[in-house]
Amino acid sequence: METLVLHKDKLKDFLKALGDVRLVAPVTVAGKTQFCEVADIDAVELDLNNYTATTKKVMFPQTETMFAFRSTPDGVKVEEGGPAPKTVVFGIRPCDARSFVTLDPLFTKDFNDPYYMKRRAATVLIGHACAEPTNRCFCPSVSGSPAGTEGLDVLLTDIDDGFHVQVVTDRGKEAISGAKSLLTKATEAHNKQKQAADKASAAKIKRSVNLKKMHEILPKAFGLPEWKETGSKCIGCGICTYNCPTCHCFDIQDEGTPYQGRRLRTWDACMFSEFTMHASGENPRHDRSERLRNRMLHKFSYYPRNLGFISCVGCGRCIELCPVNEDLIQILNTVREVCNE
Amino acid sequence: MASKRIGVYICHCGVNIAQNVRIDDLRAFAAGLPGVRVAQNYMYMCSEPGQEMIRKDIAENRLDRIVVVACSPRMHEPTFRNAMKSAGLNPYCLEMANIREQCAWVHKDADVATAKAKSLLAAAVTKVSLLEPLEEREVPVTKTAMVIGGGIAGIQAALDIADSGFKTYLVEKDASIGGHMMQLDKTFPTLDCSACILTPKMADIKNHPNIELLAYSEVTDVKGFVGNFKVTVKRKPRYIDENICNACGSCAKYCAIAIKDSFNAGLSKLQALHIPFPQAIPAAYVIDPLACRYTREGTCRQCEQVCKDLNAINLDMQEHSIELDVGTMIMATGFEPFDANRKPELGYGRYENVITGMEFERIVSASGPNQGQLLINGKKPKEVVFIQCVGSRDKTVGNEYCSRVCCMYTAKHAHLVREKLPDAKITIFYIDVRAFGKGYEEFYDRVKGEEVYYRRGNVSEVYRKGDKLICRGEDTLLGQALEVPADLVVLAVGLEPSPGARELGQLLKLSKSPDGFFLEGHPKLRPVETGSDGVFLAGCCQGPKDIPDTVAQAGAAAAKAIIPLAQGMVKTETMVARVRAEACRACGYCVDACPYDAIALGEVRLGRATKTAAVVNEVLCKSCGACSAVCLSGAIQQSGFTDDQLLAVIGAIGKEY
Amino acid sequence: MDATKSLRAIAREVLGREDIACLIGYEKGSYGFRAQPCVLTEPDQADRLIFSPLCVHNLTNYLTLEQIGPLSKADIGKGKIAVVVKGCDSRAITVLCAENGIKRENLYVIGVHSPGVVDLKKIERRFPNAVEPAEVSLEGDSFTITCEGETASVPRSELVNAKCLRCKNNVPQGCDVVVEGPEHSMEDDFADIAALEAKPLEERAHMWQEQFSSCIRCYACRNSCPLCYCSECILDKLRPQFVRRSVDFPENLLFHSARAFHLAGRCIECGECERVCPQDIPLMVLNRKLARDVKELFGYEAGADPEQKALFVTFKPDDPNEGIL
Amino acid sequence: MSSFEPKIVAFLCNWCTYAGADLAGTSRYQYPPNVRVIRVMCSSRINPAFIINALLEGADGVLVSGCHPGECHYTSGNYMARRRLVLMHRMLEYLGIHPDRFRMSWVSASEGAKWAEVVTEVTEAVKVLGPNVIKREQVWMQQSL
Repeated sequence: METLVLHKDKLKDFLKALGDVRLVAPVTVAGKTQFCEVADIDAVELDLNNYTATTKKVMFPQTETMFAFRSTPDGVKVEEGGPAPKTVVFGIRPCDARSFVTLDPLFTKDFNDPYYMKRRAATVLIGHACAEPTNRCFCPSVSGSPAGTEGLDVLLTDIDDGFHVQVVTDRGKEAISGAKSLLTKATEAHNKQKQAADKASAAKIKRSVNLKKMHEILPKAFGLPEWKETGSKCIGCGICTYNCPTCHCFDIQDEGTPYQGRRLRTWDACMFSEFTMHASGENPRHDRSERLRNRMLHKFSYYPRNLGFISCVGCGRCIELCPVNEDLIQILNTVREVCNE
Repeated sequence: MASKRIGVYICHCGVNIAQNVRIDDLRAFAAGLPGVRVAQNYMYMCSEPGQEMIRKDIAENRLDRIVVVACSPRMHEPTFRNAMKSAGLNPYCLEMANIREQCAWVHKDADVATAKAKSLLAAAVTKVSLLEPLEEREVPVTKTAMVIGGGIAGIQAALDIADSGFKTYLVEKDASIGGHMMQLDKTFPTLDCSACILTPKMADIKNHPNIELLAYSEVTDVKGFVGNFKVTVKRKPRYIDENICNACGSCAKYCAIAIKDSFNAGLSKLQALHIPFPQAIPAAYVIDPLACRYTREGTCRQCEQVCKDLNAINLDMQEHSIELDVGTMIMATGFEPFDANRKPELGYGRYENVITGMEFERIVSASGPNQGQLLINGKKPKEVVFIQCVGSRDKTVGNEYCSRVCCMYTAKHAHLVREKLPDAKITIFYIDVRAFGKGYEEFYDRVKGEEVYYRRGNVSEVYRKGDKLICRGEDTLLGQALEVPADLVVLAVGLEPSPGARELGQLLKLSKSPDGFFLEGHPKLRPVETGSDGVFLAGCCQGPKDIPDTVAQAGAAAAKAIIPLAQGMVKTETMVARVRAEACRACGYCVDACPYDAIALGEVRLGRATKTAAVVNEVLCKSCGACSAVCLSGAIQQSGFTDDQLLAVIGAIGKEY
Repeated sequence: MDATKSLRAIAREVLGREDIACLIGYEKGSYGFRAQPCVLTEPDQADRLIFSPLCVHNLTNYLTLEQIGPLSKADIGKGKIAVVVKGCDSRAITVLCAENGIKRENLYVIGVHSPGVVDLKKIERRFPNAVEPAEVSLEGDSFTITCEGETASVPRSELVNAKCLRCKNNVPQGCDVVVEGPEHSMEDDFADIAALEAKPLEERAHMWQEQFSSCIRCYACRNSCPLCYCSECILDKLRPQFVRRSVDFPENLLFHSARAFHLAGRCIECGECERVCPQDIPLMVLNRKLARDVKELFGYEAGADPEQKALFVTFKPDDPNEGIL
Repeated sequence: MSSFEPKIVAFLCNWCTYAGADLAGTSRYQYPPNVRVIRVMCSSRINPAFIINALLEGADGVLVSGCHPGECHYTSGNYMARRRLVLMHRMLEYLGIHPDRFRMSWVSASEGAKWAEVVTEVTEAVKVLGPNVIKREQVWMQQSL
């Protein structure tokens, strides 16, 4: 598709030209960079390495009211959420964009999840290639790239005077159509700059993991004593799962009183002991190492076998944020080593 | 959880509720609430037909939860529980919404009161659906009573209980029973000799087969609950075995150490080895260890030598404690006269001819230091002034209350002065004269007729001028300043709670009213009961009283204390704390927080394993819920007030309906 | 490096003993500036141990877990657990023992006089590209940092964890053996707390609303806390449900305030909750506020005295009546 | 502001303040209808989290009232409650919740008039503050976006 160029100075005009949409972009709130609905375009920040918070919540909010109910003299009244607003996510990283590609089959294969789907359909993703991948990034190991376009509608890459704009899909083209006057056609020189930038950033990624046949190795490693040692360090929090762009487990709850309340769904995490707790009091995943093992197997064995994708996009957030240095790369490398594969 | 079948009953309370709350609105609202099968209203739900309505619906509609929307649960909760019980329903599946005291009576606007009633009703329905049936338990009663305090109140109460056939312990802190009444000379208005009417009762105590007198002893700890108290009594060493001593008095002749005679209000001396007063019960001598040369310095032991044959004296006697099981207890700890030093402007302590009413009693008593002669510094006073309300009705000393006896004892004193000194000039300063008892007004009238000058007004100062005291005040009837000279000033000191009773009250978990005296269960309807089941009040520990009122109240307290003993069983608390051992982390917070030592850590079985967890002694638990709030994991929960139930109520009560 | 050497010697001795089941310590991490907790059971593993300013974790957190390294629930209790503690960490043991969370006789406490640990977020911002395991030591008033083949020296104050700048006492209490080093102690002046209190109420409300709204309720603060160890957390339960599963400002406010309150008089200010928070919520600004007030109002200090009863099960009749009508 | 009628949730101990409120009723003292009473046996039953829960569930103000110090039916329950709640009060203010939104009082069984005064004072103060903004339901439907 088209390749265009946006001058640095025109970025704000470009964002304004996206029209009457809900704009979600990185802004600083309470001292932290978050992907949030943007009220003030001046607040948008694009110069950070990577973002702690994932953009998963745009399609799959942490808390979602499915419907609310109220008992009235005329019976119970039920109120459902309306359609998703037209949304543009601006500045999303290629790994995060790619995460939706891996999530799509989950929410559509056996059953079309209306909540995810309505947002997915209403959202355009304008990505921003990573110029400075971090010391825990490993997207190439999971077939990604700091400049990958999978899942994106438009990709911006930093070049000398501004941004190289690669239109990936028709939806992308449509979304930026209002900004036509701000964009110029990319020249060969621009495209070369973009290629150089991609190459440079790819070269900065130092960490890697060999995932060859990992979906077959892991089940064999199920009984290894090493899980106990690695897993017992885990403190059972939800940092890795909640910050993971591809983790997608949820819980459904009714909240309120018998007179009024709502049904909602919230994120849940397989690292919590309650996750598998049975009503009887029995918990089939007895301890933290079994839970950690499950997460590894789910991402690198069960999910790929069932849905065709590794459930990891190599963003490395789980590695960076883990309070006790549980390191997915180290764990998988150890598994391969111990299994002599 | 099977859905509940709730019945809602709205009471009109005549017009009390109905005039401010729209009953029909409320009933329609109730009928629409989740789980409500029946919603009815009636003129008086507490009446027999009202209760019958509930019983009938329980039977016909298989109701399993009842909400009564009426008055305070403090009023009629037992009524409706009984109604439910008789209909075969667990009485604890009841919740009351208090729309009378909290709605109809305090909010005039019917819209507002009805709206509020709806949220109270909705909260009650929410809570009732979460209530669980609870089991009532009974435990056997130790058929023994204890009376603390050996004044006239304690003596009377002990005799009454013992006469009904129950063993009674009478605990007295001093070496003899008798209390303040024993110190009085005459009693108003009949002028009986106080000792003459008291000593026969004291002898009865000594001789009663059902009474065990523990004199010179103090209660130091109380554990348990009604029917099953465990009381620790400290027996102070008297150094003379009261069971052997025949009160011959030979030993006392050899004791050279003099101490103040507290029985004579410190106006005379006696020996460190002494009998408190001649008619003392137990009729035995006692040694004051703070004064005795042997106990202080380790030498002497002369008395022991004197009593060699009888061998009643044992100077090595040690303090020891005994533990007694009792079913009920009566507090009869009496009063302490107001300390006149706290009113320095009246000259007490500074001038020796300013004395208190109690000192006056001893001076005029035939058994007193002067053998009944009214002499001050060896001379007969010519002018005597009485000042009433010293330490009573006086906010400056923190006593707002009337001590109830001072008006009458002052009248009695004036009469005694007149009897002994026909020519003396007698003036009484008063604020009001309260002569409310039988024969009191007549007595007051009589005293007034004996040339006793009643001057209405406070004395602001007593000072010395030459050899006279001058009482300066104001006659508020005449509106003029007044200075009355006196040779003797008698301060009619009021009554204050006995300081030693304070700790005891805490042991027994008794509340105090603002005046510092113990608080009765209800000012009208439970005048001798307390907030602690099985503990009753007699005499001045509940408030100032004269002797007839004290004796009457002691009898009432005895009757109340006998009830559980006669019944033989008492009900224990039902809404007790329960522990879910799985969640308990055995930190022991609840153990420390429980005011009743009802919780301990113990090993409990959980499936096949055992685990250390909190264990509640349901008999000791008093259902305060303190444990439930300090438990971090929510493992311990007060039945009927669980986190789950209270959170649901919070949710329901905060909403608009 | 001396601490590391001493620690290894102690570990070799301790792990050879019959009565010791395992040792919880620190070892080299997987990349960059990370160190990680480890559980050793054999004397020949002793050389894995390290101690450096990268040893940020409070290892006492593991003492109450259902599984410690290779030891399962059934194995724990068969022998003593040796644990490496810094000054702040050691106070957690005092509180845990006082409330029966652990039994002191089941522990072998190895104390280290820590000169201060780094703030990982700060050091990683300064040296963002560290992939190979870096080394950090404290020499005088500066950290010496060896990272990706280069050595740098940075003043201690620039990279040290803020909690170490107000360290009450770096001498661990109640230890069986101590690796000694320089001692320091000071009084927290709570100046930051007072400054926040001095701000208008609306400003504080706004600040906490922003902070708590950003919370994703990953429970890392709770799970990293050595004193949050209930086998069933009341804030997880559905019956009774204090905190709902919705993740939003009201629930998060309730969660964090309830947690802070559960820690009142218990929090020993190791700062783990704040360190691990992926959203950088200043949780210690709340916990320390309570610690200061508890001291001011009730003269009570968490972990100060092994014999003291819990804050909320004791009282004085003359406790302040502040604000009561 | 004048049309705002706050909702005050009050936790009362059975023995003192609940009885005092009953006495206020018996004595026909009129007081603002904004208060909704939840009865507990002792103020020591109040889990501090109830206070915030009440605010989240719709209360604009919360009141906890028990026996005067030294007069607890259970001897020491109110002392324990006081420790917790005084600290809670400080913490809530620190978190930006106005101190008038959560109050404590000691009202004895004989202080019907004081109960009416306390309710009036608390209600008036919350009226001035306006509605509490941390109620749960306010965020519900936003979360369906």
